[in-house]
Formats: sequence, structure tokens, C-alpha cells
Amino acid sequence: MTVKIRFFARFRELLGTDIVTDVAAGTMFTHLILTIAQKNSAGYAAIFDENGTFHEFVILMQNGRRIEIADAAKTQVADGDEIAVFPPVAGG
Amino acid sequence: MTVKIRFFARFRELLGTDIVTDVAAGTMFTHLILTIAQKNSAGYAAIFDENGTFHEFVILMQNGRRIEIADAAKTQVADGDEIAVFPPVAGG
Amino acid sequence: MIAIQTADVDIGALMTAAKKPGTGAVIVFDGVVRDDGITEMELEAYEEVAVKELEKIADDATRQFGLLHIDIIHRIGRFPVGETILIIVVSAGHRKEAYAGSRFIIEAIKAGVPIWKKELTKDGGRWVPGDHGHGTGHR
Amino acid sequence: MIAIQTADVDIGALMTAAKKPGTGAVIVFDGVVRDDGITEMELEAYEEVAVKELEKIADDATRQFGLLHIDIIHRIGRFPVGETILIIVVSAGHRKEAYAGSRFIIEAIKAGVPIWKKELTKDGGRWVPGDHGHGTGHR
Repeated sequence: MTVKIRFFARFRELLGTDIVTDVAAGTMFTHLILTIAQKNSAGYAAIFDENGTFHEFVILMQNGRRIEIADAAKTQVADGDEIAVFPPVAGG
Repeated sequence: MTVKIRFFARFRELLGTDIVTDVAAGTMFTHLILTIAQKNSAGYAAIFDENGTFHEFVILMQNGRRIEIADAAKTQVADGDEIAVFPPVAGG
Repeated sequence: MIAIQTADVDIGALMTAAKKPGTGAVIVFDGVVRDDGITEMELEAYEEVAVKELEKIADDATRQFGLLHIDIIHRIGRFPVGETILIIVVSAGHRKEAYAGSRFIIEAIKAGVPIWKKELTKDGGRWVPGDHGHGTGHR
Repeated sequence: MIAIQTADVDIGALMTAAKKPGTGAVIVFDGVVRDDGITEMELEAYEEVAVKELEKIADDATRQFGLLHIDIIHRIGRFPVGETILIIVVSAGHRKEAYAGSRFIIEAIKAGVPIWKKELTKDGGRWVPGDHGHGTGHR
């Protein structure tokens, strides 16, 4: 199955965006992003702390709905999902 | 000597405006307006109470500067003065 | 620009001109003749005094809120429902000052500038009551 | 009209359209690229989600403040100093609701809509820090 990962702002600059990737059934949200982020150490450090936990300010979405960091490690991604990971917003 | 009296809004409708009138030297503000207002009883009643005192909401100006009601009876008008009498403002 | 005038206002041009160096926020207040069962609104001013009061309010607002630009244009004459009767444009570095400055100006106008409004209906008219005990703000 | 777009905004047309029956006050907030020693500002949005959040904010504001009309247009792309990046137009029967509604909308946008700004300087750029711990307002 495939999912699309969208990073924004600083995370996009470090890791790219609109990354379509094949994932195994049962893959968890956090695991997916850890895997993708590992391709760039600055990108990884921007999103995760040294224990592989999301920094508390990172915002996660699955198909436009907010996922809490505490839930992401046990949240499965599904075929066709749009996963978004971004820093605090600063519009207006 | 001559002075100009300007009424505004409801007072203008009842008494007219830009009234240029001859006055004797030493004429007081209140006395001048009492005299002018007497030509129309509704205009008089709009500005003065039954004792010939300005209603507390009436605003008085002499050459663009505010005159307190308490001072008007002893404030002399001078040649060329512009005297204004108007109800509470309601712009905006 | 501070003015009492009959003519309509080109808000777009005012907003462009309001963007002085350092501007981060522009607030426009557009006061409109409201349909309270009326046919028209008639506005009258003691013009020379009203302009001076508006200039004083603009100076006070500039000082208190660090505004970078102010326009106040109050229209007089007779206007149908929906027509603009007052435009206030303010600019500031940040939104907080812009909102506060704009609000300060409209409240000061209502409290103390010699302008009056008459609501015209098919049966006649009615002067909008002012705020007793205030009168012109700057004595 | 709620939109995330690159194109500039015709504020005059929006203000005319905002004058729905019952309108007594229209407030426009025009957010501008401020000259903080930068050359340009670059704005990026998670568009589909941002539009939904803006629609939710407009609904909340309409309900809370009895607004008669709302436009929110947030621009994305790269803009020089002085350029408009956000326009909020609200109309209400009375000024109090119009000011409060406008302020509510801008604060909600800053707190919770997925839009980011990067200040570009001759030496590179810097992402404007967001408000930690808030994230998108509507979970």
C-alpha cells in the first residue's frame, strides 16, 4: 500500500514534501516518519529528540485530522493516507 | 457691535442659524441666547428650562471654545464673536 | 487626511497611502447608514470645530498608540441606507496598536465631535440622541 | 469568500459586497509585510486544511459576534515589503461586534491555521517562529 507524506516549512526544506512511499500493512505513524526522516540528519533532529520521540511542538495530521503525539506510535497508517508533519503555525 | 449665532441640529431647525445680530456692549452670553430663542417657544423650550437656565445637556461655544453653562451668564460677548449653541453630539 | 466632506471616499487609495515604512497592519473602519426602517440619514457638522477636534483626536491616537498614519473622513449631507458616512484608516507596526488606535478614534468621535445625525423616515425624521453630559471632548 | 491564494485582493470590491442588509460597520484588517530589515516574505500553507480551518473560524465568529459577512483571504507566495498578505473583512450591525469579530479572526488564524512565513534577507532566511503548544486550533 502507498501513503503520501507532506512536510511543511522548515521540515519541507530539510526533508522534501509530497513523498509517496510504499509501506507494509500495519505500519505505525511514528515509525513511518522516523524511517523517512532518517535520510537527513538535520531533518531528523528538527522533528525527533534523541529518544526518537517527536519534539513536543511538532504537529501531526492524518488525512487533515490532528493526531496527538502520544497516540502516533500506536496509530496505523492506511492505504491512500495523506500524512502531514509540520512545525508550529505562524500565519496571519 | 455684531455677533453671529450658530445653532445646530434640532436647535437649528427650530431657531435658524448664522444669525447676525447687533448687541449692546456688555451683553452676556446667556442673555443673548435667551433673547434670540424667545422668537420661537419650541426653540426656547428646547434650550432653556422654566427658570431661563440652559438645560444641562446644551453645549455652548464662543469662537470655537467651550463655555460652561455656569459661566455663561457672566461671560460677555464681543464684537465679531461666533457663538454656537447645540445639543449633544451624535456623529460617528 | 482629516476632513469633513460631502464627497465619497476612495478607500483603496487611502489604504495604499497608509502603508508608511514600518507598517505591519492597517485597519479600516467603514461606518455605514444602517437600515433601521429609515429612508435616508442626514448628517450635519459644525465644520470648523469638528475638523479641529478630529485633528486633536488623531494627534492623541498617534501619541498613545504609536500609529504611523491616520485618515479620518466624516461625510455630511444626505445618504441612503448602505452608504459610507465615516472612514477611519490607521496603520501601525503591529495589529494590537492598529485595532486599539482605530477603536480609540471612533469612540472619541462619538463622544466629542460636533456632528449630528437625523434619521429620515417616510413620516418625517428623528435626530439621533447624543451622549448627554459629554459634549465636545476637548474643552 | 474564504481563500488561500497568490493573487492580490480587490479590497474595494470586497467592502462593497460586505454591506449586507443591516450593516452599520465594516472593519478591514490588512496585514502587510513589515520592513524588519528583510527583502521579502515567503508564505506557505497546507492549503486544503488551512481553508477548512478558516471556514471553521468564520463560522465561529459569525455565531459568537452575529457578523453579517466575512471575507478571509490569506495570500501565499513571495512578497516584497509593503505588500498585503492577509485581508479580513467583517460586517456587523454595530461597531462593537465588528471590531471584536475581526480581532477574534486574526487571533484564531495566528493560533491555529497551518500557514508559515519565512523572512528573506540578503544573507538567507529565517522561519518566523510559531506559537508552541498551540498548533492547529481545531483538533
